[in-house]
Amino acid sequence: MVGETLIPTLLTIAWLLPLLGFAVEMLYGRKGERTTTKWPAWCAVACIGTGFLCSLIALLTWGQATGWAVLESHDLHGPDQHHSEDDPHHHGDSPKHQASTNESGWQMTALTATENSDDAEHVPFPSVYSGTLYTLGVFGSLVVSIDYYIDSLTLVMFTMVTLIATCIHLFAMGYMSDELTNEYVDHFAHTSDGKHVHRPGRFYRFFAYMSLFCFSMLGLVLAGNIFQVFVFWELVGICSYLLIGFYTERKSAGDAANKAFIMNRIGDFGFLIGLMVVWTWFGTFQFSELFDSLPRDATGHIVTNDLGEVAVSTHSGESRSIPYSLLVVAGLGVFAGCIGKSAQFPLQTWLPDAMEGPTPVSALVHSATMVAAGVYLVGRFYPMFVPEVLLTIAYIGAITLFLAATIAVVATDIKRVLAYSTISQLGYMMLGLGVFGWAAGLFHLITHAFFKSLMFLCSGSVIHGCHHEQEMPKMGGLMRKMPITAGTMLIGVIAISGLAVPGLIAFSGYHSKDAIVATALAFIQANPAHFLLFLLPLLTAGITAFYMFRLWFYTFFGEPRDQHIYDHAHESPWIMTAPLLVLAVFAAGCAIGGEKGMLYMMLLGSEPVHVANGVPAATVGELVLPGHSAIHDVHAKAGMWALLAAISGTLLAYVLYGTKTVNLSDMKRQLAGIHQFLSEKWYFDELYHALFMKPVHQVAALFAWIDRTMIDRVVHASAGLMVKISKWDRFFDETFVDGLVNLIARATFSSGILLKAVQTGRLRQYVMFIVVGVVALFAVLFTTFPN
Amino acid sequence: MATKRNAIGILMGVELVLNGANVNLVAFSHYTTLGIDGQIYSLFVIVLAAAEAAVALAIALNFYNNHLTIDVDRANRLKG
Amino acid sequence: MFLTLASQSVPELLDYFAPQWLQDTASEGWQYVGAALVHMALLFGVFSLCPFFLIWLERKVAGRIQDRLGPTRVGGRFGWLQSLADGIKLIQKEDLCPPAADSMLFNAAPYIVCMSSFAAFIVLPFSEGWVAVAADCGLFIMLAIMSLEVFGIILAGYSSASKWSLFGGMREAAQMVSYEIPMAICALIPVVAAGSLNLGEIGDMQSGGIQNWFLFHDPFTFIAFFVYFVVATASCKRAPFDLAEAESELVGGFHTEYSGMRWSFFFMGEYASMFAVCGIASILFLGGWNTGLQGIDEILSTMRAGDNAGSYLAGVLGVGIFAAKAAIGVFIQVWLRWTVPRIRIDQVITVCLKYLVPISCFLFLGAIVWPLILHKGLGDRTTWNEPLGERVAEAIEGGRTVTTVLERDERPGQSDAHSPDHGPDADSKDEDEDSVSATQFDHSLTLYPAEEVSR
Amino acid sequence: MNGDSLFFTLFAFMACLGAVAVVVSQRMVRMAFWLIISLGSTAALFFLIDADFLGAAQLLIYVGGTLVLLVFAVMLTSSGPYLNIETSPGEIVMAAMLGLLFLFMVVSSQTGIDWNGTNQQMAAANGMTGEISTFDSGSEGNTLRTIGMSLLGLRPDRGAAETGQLHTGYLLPFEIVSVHLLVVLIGAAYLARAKRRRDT
Repeated sequence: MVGETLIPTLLTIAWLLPLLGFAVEMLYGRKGERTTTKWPAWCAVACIGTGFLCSLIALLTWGQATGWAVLESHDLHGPDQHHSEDDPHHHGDSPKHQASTNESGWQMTALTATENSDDAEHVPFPSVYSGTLYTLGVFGSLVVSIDYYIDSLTLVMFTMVTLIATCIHLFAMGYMSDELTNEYVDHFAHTSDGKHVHRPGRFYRFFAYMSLFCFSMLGLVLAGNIFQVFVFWELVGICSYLLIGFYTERKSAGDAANKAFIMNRIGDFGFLIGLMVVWTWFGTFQFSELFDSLPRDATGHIVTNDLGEVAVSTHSGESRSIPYSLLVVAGLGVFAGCIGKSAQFPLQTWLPDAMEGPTPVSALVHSATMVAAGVYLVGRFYPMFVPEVLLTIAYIGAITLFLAATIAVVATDIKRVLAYSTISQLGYMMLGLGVFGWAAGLFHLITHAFFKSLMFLCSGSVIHGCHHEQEMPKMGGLMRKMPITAGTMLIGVIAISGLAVPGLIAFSGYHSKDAIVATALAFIQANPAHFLLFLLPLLTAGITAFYMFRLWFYTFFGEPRDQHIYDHAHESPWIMTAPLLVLAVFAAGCAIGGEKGMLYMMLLGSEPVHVANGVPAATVGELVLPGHSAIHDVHAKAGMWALLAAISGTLLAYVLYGTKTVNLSDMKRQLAGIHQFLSEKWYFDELYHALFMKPVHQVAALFAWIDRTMIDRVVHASAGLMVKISKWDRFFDETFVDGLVNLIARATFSSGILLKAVQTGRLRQYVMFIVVGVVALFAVLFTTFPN
Repeated sequence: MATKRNAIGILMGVELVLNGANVNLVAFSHYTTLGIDGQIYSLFVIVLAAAEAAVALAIALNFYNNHLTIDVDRANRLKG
Repeated sequence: MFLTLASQSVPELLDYFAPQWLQDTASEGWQYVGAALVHMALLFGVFSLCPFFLIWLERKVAGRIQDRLGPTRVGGRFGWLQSLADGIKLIQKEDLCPPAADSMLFNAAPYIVCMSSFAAFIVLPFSEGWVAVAADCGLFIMLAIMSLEVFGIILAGYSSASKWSLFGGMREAAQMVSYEIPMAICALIPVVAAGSLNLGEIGDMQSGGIQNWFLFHDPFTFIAFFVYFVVATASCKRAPFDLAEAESELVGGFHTEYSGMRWSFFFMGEYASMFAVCGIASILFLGGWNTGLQGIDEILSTMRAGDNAGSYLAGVLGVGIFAAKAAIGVFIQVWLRWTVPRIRIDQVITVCLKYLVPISCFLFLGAIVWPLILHKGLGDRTTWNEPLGERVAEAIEGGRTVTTVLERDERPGQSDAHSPDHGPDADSKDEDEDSVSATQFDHSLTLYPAEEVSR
Repeated sequence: MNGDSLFFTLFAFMACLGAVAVVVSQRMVRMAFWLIISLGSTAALFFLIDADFLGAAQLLIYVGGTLVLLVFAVMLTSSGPYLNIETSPGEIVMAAMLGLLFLFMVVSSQTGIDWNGTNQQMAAANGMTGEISTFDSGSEGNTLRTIGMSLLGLRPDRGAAETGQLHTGYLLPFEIVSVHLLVVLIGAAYLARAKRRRDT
């Protein structure tokens, strides 16, 4: 099969090219010279662009190799599935079905033939390629290797990441062009005497970091084992650290970088715990082995024995019983990492601060790479999550999406609005994943990546055009000055708001958000106790539309608020607008067809088997997880609700910001409490300050006091004692020890003087000594052993 | 070796001694079951003697450069 | 090996030359002495003529090159007895020794030079099988013996107690020690191609046409021949490398203080070694005693195989061809001497160490790699598996290596009496027995025969 | 007395004579001359004993190489003509006595050992019936190829034909010696390079 070798090869090339680019860009050229050349940028673009081409070819090859079975099999999916769900006999009695579900709980074989339509129905993922690229080391039974695990999700992610990254790279070439100098003046950083910081441009360094970032993200997506994911996870973290803190001279940038890094560490600590549990109990890191090992019955429940333990057979053939609680711990641990990376409640505070980096970085971090990594991992690790964990994920997502959306309503910095919207949308994804909408969550991940990168680039274009002004209240009416930016931004805004004319025209955000809301509705219908999981996203759909249109109206609509800025604003050069157009096309059209569309079907092709049918309530969890059919039932209803919410939010925004019928400052005064509460981001930073930092400071002060007063005193006292002891010791040394040594030395010396006489310095005598010695030796020999 | 004060003379003595050993090696190997082992040993001895001669001559030249003589009795700085 | 001379050639010679009473009465040892003396006399007689001819040749050639006639008077039109006349004159001259000289070394030096040049002919084959000692490492022995010559020259230069001589000796030492390296390496290149150091075998391999000459064996031997010729010229201290003599600077160089017969010994040695190196060149590269014409070579080898006057005639022809080739080489050396100006000593050393040594090393490596490349590239039988491979296999089997000596032994004409015993029963002979005949000589020299040990 | 013993006597005598003359002679170049006589005679002894390759090597390396080097060094280091550094007579007497003592020791060990018995023991230990040399170089012509193959790691003289098994040869020592030679020559070249003479 051509795909078996070609696809991993192509993806490996696409993955490694940015690393090569990183090396070349870092090492390129002489000092002085490399700050002023665009060469590194072209190099980076070439690397990631080639990567995109490779990914695209791999995707097409994959489709060719599987005969696009994904798309076809899922065409039957909805109604057929529905039918089989309705008929429990058919479902339960089909031995074939059971066998295929049990054996191939998450099919790992290189290729599963899908010629049999019966199989195709139940095994919706036609092919998975997994294998090992390179074994790094074997420590006992622990094998650390670079693996790949390629299914349709991987391919879609690869294509999406490389495409967006290519656009962002191109955009950044325009955006970062003012770094192309030996004397860059940073207006936001000041030296101690109050002057602006002058430094050589860091154009090449920016692109080197970007390349490394892409390499890390692609490695994470390609990774075939959880340990490798962790490694690239951390690499992504360090790259984001480097890029957020790109303007190192600015204190705010440094702080933001530190914050992002530290927040991520908190999450990664949980991740490590999860890793330990996985390694200790499953004995392997490989996805292909891990997903096999968890037994599920026909209904999708994890099989437990009487003691509540899960019997698994590890890859080495050993059978083990894992306490169910440990599965929860493992799942929560890994999810903790995702919380950190995807900026979920309660670790969401780093993300808005990460706006300190250059805007292309924000675009990359917020759409395709860093934050997507968390969602991607949840999706990838999905078969290992037990219902309790999923519920946690859903609640965390719900809280996050609501929280962030409310903050976004009052934010005035254009990038911050987008940042909060990112958090909010990530919350949507997590929620979708948590309520058993595997494909819905990842669908939203992909569509969000497109329109969010589009919007960030648009905002970057605005900032670039307005000479690094980011405050929305100073903008307005820019539509006339930068029509392309405004238009593409509007597409992004419509997409994220989920506005559509159902059945006629719908941008990508509408479809994905619809899917999530529908899943949530199906979920609360099955579990009415968790009604918040539907209400919050529905409400937030309205809020989202509100604050997004608020942003657009603020920025592009109406009359200019700051004439000075308006006068100097200009449309960005083609190298920045071209990516906008490309991304706008994708933001609008990538989800064409909705749940019958190609993208969704591709994603569905990688869905874990037990998801499709849903999981009925069991004795343990008492949680019903809706299957596709249940979701399908409520889809239309949920879609209407969501569309209504979005339209109302849009109208509200138009009324408040598009027309001048409402005095905004009055409103602000009237709602001062809420406004204050929201614009202080629900006081999370203060809360963390009070909860963590202050106690630490106080404890530290206490310890410092203990140090100074008690320990130092003891140390001083012992020092004095030591001085006394050593004085005595010196006396002992000088008299007894030295005396002995000197005695030996004198004896050696005098014997040396005696022996010196033999060393005459005459070679001939030495020769004679040798002869005498030999003769004497032989004499002894002869007398001792006569014959 | 024992009668020469000239460094090169000593070297010649060394060569003679090695040569005597070679004769013994070859002769004994020829008249016993050793085959050609003796010849190979003496081949090694010859080669090593050549190497030794090269180094020794270099040392002698150095010595001459430093002391303007080649009398080894003058090389007594390390005398006890 | 030394006594192969005695065991192979001497008995024949004894048959021819020694009076019957000597064969009857003298003990074996004295017979050998006698044979050796006869050999020495013959050798010296023959090879004294060689320098005589060559000196005459040089003078004639020099004269022609300089648009003169050269010697014309002694011995007819071409002055071909000029050398003899010179020789008579030199023998008559007084043998002088400077008072400050180290007389012993001064007297001994010419003999060393002369002896080493002439002794080299022991292992030089003149035609197939026409060799005093057909040693397996003939080329090696030859180079070794010829390397002694330099010592005589150094001694001559040093013991003369003259600064000219000393300069000459020093230069000679420096030059010879350097040039021996490329010379040996270049001589080894055809050896690599042949897989043997035996000059007779090397010569035999080149029979059957000019394409078989090692000169045309591969590109490396082709270049190596010219390098060898240059180096050989230098090692004979011929112009343009005659720094040791350098008449215009050093009067006469190392032989400034010499006169008479001792002086002429140097020149006999020089011409003999010229002939010797050119002989080596002709054997190693130019087919030795083979004509280079395929048909004639085949006829000659058929003639050699027989045991009659024809084989003898073929041998004589071979000698003629060989001598002609060597003489052409000498002629070219003479030609060079009168054409090319002398170069400085530093240039001489530079040419050797900076150019010739690296070139010859490269050629050597190339000659080694070449058959491998051919073998890999063509997959054909090449020199790699043809001569060398077969011989190695044979030797591992413990079989006797085929040498010309043994081949000649088995010729029916030379009866069993002449050949040593190879069989295992040879071990049973007791050395002390007086009955060992002069022609039956046991080379195994076993001290402890089988019966004695088992007793 | 046959030819072998005749020539052996001749060359052995010359070798001893040369050696004694080296010791007795005080002039360096004469010493070198006598050394040539001695070493050349030894080479002839090697030829006599069918070690022709060894003899040629002896001639080429010792006489053609080492001794020329020696004389070269003599010329480079002599501060006057016919350099002569006398040794005190007492030392000569001492050395002579020691030399005689050494000679006595060698001779006594030579006469004191039962060669015949030793050889039989060796033969027995090697599992041989009393055949002295399995490789009969005299009848097989030459030692060149055997030595060469031994240096390459094969031992055709050790009955490879009978057992079909190759004995280990001298490849490793050969390599070691080669590297050693290279190192030594580089070192010697470094030591002997032209330096500015220190003014003392």
